[in-house]
Amino acid sequence: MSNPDLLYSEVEQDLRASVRAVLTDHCPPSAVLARLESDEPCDLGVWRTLAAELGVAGLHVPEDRGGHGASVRETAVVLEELGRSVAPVPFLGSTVLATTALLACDSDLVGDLAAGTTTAALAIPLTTAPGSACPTTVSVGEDGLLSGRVTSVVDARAAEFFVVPATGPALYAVRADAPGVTVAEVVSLDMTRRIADVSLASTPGVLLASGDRAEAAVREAVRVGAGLLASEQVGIAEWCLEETVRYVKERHQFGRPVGSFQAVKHRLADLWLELVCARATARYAADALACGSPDADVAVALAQSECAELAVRAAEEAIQLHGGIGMTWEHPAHLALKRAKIDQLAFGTGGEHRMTLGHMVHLPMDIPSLAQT
Amino acid sequence: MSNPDLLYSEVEQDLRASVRAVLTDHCPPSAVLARLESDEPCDLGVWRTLAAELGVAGLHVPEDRGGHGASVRETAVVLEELGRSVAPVPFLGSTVLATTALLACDSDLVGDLAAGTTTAALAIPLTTAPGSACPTTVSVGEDGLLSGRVTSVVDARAAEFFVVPATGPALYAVRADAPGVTVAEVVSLDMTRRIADVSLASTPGVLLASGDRAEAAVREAVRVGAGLLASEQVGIAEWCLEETVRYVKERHQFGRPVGSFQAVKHRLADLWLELVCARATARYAADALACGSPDADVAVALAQSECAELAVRAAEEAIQLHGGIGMTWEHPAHLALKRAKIDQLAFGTGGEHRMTLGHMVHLPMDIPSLAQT
Amino acid sequence: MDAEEVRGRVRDLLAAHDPLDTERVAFLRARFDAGLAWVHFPAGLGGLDAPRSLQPVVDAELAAAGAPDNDPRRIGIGLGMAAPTVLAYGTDEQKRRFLRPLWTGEEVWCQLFSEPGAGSDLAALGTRAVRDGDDWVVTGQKVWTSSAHTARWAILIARTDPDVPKHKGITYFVCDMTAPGVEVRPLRQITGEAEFNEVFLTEVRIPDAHRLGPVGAGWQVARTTLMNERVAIGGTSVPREGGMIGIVADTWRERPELRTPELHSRLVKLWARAEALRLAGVRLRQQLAAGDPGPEGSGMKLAFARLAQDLSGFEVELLREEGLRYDDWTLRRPEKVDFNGRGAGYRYLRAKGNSIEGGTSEILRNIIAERVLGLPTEPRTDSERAWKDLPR
Amino acid sequence: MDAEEVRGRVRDLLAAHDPLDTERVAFLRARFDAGLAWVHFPAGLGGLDAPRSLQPVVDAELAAAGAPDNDPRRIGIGLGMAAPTVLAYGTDEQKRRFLRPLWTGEEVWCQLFSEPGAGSDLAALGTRAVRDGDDWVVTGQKVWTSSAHTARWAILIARTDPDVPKHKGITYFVCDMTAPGVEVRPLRQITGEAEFNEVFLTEVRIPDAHRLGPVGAGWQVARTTLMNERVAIGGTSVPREGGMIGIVADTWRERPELRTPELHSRLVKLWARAEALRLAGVRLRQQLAAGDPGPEGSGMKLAFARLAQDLSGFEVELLREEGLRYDDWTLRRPEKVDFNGRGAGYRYLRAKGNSIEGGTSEILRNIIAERVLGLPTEPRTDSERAWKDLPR
Repeated sequence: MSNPDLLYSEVEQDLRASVRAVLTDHCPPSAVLARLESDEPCDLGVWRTLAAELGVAGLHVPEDRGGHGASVRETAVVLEELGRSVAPVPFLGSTVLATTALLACDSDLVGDLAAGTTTAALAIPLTTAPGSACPTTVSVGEDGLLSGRVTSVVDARAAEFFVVPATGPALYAVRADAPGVTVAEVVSLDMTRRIADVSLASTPGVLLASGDRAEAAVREAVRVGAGLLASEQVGIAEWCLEETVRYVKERHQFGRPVGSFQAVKHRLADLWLELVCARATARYAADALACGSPDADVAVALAQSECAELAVRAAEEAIQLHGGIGMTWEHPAHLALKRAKIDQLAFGTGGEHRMTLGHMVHLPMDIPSLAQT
Repeated sequence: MSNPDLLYSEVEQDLRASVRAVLTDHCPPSAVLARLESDEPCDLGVWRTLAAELGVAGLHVPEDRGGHGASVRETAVVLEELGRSVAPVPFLGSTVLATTALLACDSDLVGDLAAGTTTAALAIPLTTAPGSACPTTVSVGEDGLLSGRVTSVVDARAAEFFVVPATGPALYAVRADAPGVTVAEVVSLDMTRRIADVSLASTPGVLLASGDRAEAAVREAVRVGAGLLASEQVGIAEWCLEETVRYVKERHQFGRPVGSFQAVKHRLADLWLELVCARATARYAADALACGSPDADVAVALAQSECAELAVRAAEEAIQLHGGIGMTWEHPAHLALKRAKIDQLAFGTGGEHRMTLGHMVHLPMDIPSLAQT
Repeated sequence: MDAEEVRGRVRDLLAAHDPLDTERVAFLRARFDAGLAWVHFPAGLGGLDAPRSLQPVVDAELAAAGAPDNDPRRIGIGLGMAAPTVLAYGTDEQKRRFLRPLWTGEEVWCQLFSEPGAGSDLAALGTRAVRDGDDWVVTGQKVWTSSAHTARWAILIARTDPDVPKHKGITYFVCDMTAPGVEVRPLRQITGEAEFNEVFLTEVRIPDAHRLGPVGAGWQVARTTLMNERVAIGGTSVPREGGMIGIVADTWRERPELRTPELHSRLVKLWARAEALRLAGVRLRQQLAAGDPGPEGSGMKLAFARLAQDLSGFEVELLREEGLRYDDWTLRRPEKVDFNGRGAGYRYLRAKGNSIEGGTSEILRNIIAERVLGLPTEPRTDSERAWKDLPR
Repeated sequence: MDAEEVRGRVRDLLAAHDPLDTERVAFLRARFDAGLAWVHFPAGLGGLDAPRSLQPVVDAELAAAGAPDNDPRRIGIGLGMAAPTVLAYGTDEQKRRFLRPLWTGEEVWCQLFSEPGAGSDLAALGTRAVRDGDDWVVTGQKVWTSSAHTARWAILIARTDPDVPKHKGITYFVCDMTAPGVEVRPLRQITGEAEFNEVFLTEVRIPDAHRLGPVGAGWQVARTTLMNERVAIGGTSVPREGGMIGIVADTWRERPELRTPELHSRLVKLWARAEALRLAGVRLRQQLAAGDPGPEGSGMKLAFARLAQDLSGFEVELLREEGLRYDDWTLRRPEKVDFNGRGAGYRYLRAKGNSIEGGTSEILRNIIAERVLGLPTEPRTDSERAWKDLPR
């Protein structure tokens, strides 16, 4: 907390440039739009390039475990770029959630994920918030087989295996092609990051951790997920602001650029300023998680509080200031809106994070005057 | 609720015109400003004209009790005008609060108040909210004398007698010049409507009502106070909007009227629209109170929810859009700001009223997820 | 003409054409011919030259008798926009030809006004109409056209003179949607639906007899159309919790597990705003009824859009995990918007259009600022220059 | 020049002038003469032509030795605005005359820029300066002048040519506040205090030798002054809860009886905004330290003003009955603003000025939109016309 580094390092800037170049070339809005209603939710070609060639899947994995020995700061920078492009790749489910959980239980499976040769998903609802109880809708039978159902698992369709919290508590690895596994895709609000309901019926799994260790692994994955998602939200907001600025500079109405109208200018200036503040919180969260700061829980809750709603607001302003064109399916603005809206729900809403934040910074919610009523 | 009359009748419009004419002539901003630091908080000359000549003090008092037999709808119209001018007259304390309480306990004292020949104050803190427990900081001794202290009593300095809730519960009339009465004026944020702490020490009083009847009288006074204050808040907001529109039409910067800048125009348009909605709620509250509608409690809470914050916002926008001149003591904008801000606190804040409202319209606040923590 | 006389006409109509025995269109034609379509229209054109306030009397009597109506929501553009314009500017021949099938619903109308480059600044439109003998030859692209795929006729504005300032070189036409060169393509929206269409006009020939109003006077004619559009908005009365707030409030009541204190504060605030806006609408209608419309109407659409957006955004948040889902992305072509029959995600996305369609909220704020508050206009650079010289 | 060399100079100064033994002004003069006032200034003018980054070294060493400082908050306008401008545009004679007593605090400076008719549009100012022999004769009214009643000198801009466009007819002067014709009146604010003054100038004679920069170049000179004003803002580092949020959070913690669920939601939101803004400030200073200032600084004042206003408004609401009261309406003339030493009502009222003084929030939004986002300027009507012909 005393001396956080809130800047982007040169290495991080280089990483950003590489990721952006790949996404610009291979994942333009037209490609994302074309995939929306296809049966292949993820763009595995782009994912291979990012994960295997650029190595983004192993940034925060130590070198001796098959990764690049960087930190979640770098992972956060990748998320900013993924937020800008809403690229349909399983980064959140596999690299952020499953990898973090596996790292926390010292599993060897992390190596393949870090190399980008395998993808996994953490079988929890995407809306699970940091600090909430470990989901245990999957139970272990007397025969040691797993049964149960987990709803709203992100990036489930692309996963070759699942990291599954189960009663015990315990954490299992389950192959997606194991007997009894069903992955039922639901109609997602954000078709660039789909969710699915995962069911297990007497399915064999490999025990990864049990007891407190299993719980701690899931908790850490959710905390890192929430903290880093703020960077994706910053990326979304940044793209919305840039695109809108570009559009209102070009679009003429009443004989002048729409962006020369003062009300439009002031709204965009306000949005820019909110983005400046939100970015500082997202960087702070990434840095605090990377350093294992004692303030990391506060940093995560703060970042979600500020970034979740900003991304939604930025996308809503983008739609409005694009006028009719922003309401069309062909224009990518709605991709940002839908991503921003589901990100607002992911890992707890801004309001839920503020509730946690208030508790952590000693702003108690207990209301004596209500106790009487 | 089925058929509220939300318009201003012709009689009400005539009343408004008369009150506005008196206030324009006798109570311009310069006069209000000059009185701010004087030792005479109320302008008794203006008050006599309004109360005795125009009869505003007896509008909602039945004719057989010395009033004009109109209703609180008309009283609300007077409050709109008093909000516009922030005239320092004891209308709220005497005509709204004390008169309503006396009407509810059938006291003969109401006649003098209605005639405008006497003024009174209801000895409760101005921040008492509808539905809250009847304040009982004054106790009745075995000798029947009253002792205790009531803070933040509005219009106390001008009062010739007080209507005092006491333990029992009971309601007493106490002459301001009775033995043991001290009226200690405090430094008020709004110097046009000052408050004072009223202390009684073995003071004689006349019993007005006791038991449920006493409580009901105070409750009704607070409810009517809250409901009608919304009209004052509408008046404040209306004045702020009008003055600001006038100013930005005249004030030139960059070779054009400030009011031709789109950001300014849009903000004022938004404010106007909020005023349109707030006015509907204030009229609804006045009408519901006048008719004894079963929806009156909802109407009052709704009106306070919408009008309290609007008046503050309108005054804040007025200050900002007046630029430096609005920050000066000589300009009346700060009078509106201070009145709006204390009105926000009077009879409960908007937030408190929304809490009540949620309860009344069956939007429960009990949160099962919190019960566990 | 008073209410009693009008009731007499209704009785005569019902006597001659028993609604239970008469084919729907035949009944509607008879009703039109009896002057009971819109009583304030001229005799012979569906009306009786009677006060507009007598129309509800007719509607109520006919509804009570089980008579069919003309499904007004399906033909809203014809009824609300085309008809008053044809009446105000049409020739006798045009009025006779168009109004009857318009009103009976036999001919659906659409509106060809907006263009990709002319949205808020409608008068900047670039669709060209060039005179050729007795015809005009029209080429250009229109957008945001609802009902284009079912419409027989369109009201169309096009540029007939690019060498004069933009408001002065526009002419107003009735366009036959079945004419060669008219191509309609569905325009898909962010909801997945295609409520609207793009309409491409390629050398479409419109006879000069289908021109409405003088050459070059199209902007004034269009103002009549648009004024009638605005009047139509916000005119309906709803009970408390009658709108989107009712759905959200019910979810709150029925699903305690979704509640948090922060959401409670926000919900009650939204409830209060919804109720305040509803009361403002009640007050507006009371003003209208008292013959003193006031300027409040200008703001209703703006306030409704903001409320619908805030409410639907709140609803998705309230639902949490369920909010991640959508009901259906299938490309559909609905004839009417139904906010309440779909899921929260649909409401959220569709409500974004409320502040764009039919005049953006930015334009509405300009209108309030200038026409209601009397604030000065911005310096204009486009009013006096020839259309062809404007930057775009 | 490196840190070690600078430390040597400090040791020499301290050896020659023991701060515990030397009279305050004498010590400050000696420090100035030793080039340790502002090390990046030229030698002979209080500096050493050294990098600006060495100044903190000097300040720290001297503070450790118990040396007096020049009370920088009391003479902020001189240090922050007048000195850089005199350095950039003054003659050698002017620099020698003004900088030393300015820095030592023997002569206080104030700023005569704003006028009642020229606030945001400062270049529209109307105070006239007419040449008369070796003097200029100045007449006009200035406003929002802090320290005018204690100041010896003022930086002043006045109109020397009304026949050219407004930015071109302005000249920049140093005005003697003790000269005949200068009248200072306290300007009371809504807080009851008079932090500022109105200054009436009636045929005040300013020698041409006190002109800064060429005749007619006053606007460029003033930009130097204003740029330095903006740099000064938002540069200080505060700990978490270091600002107004700390006061409010402590009230919440200490007074449970004031709490409601709605206020809790709002308080935590404000806390998060305050902390986000604080972190944005930390990030900004890290960027500056890394030699890459970025545009973020433009927004800090704007965000701070909004936060201070929201927080102080919240605080009054939180206090309820106590919020009805004010601490003191007495007309006072404070030399510095102290937000935290007064009551909630004072904070609420004083914070209203944060979005007006030193550039309104509206002007700051224009600046962000144009200079940071690159959005186009609005059509201007006032840039090319002679000042005297402008509407006002």
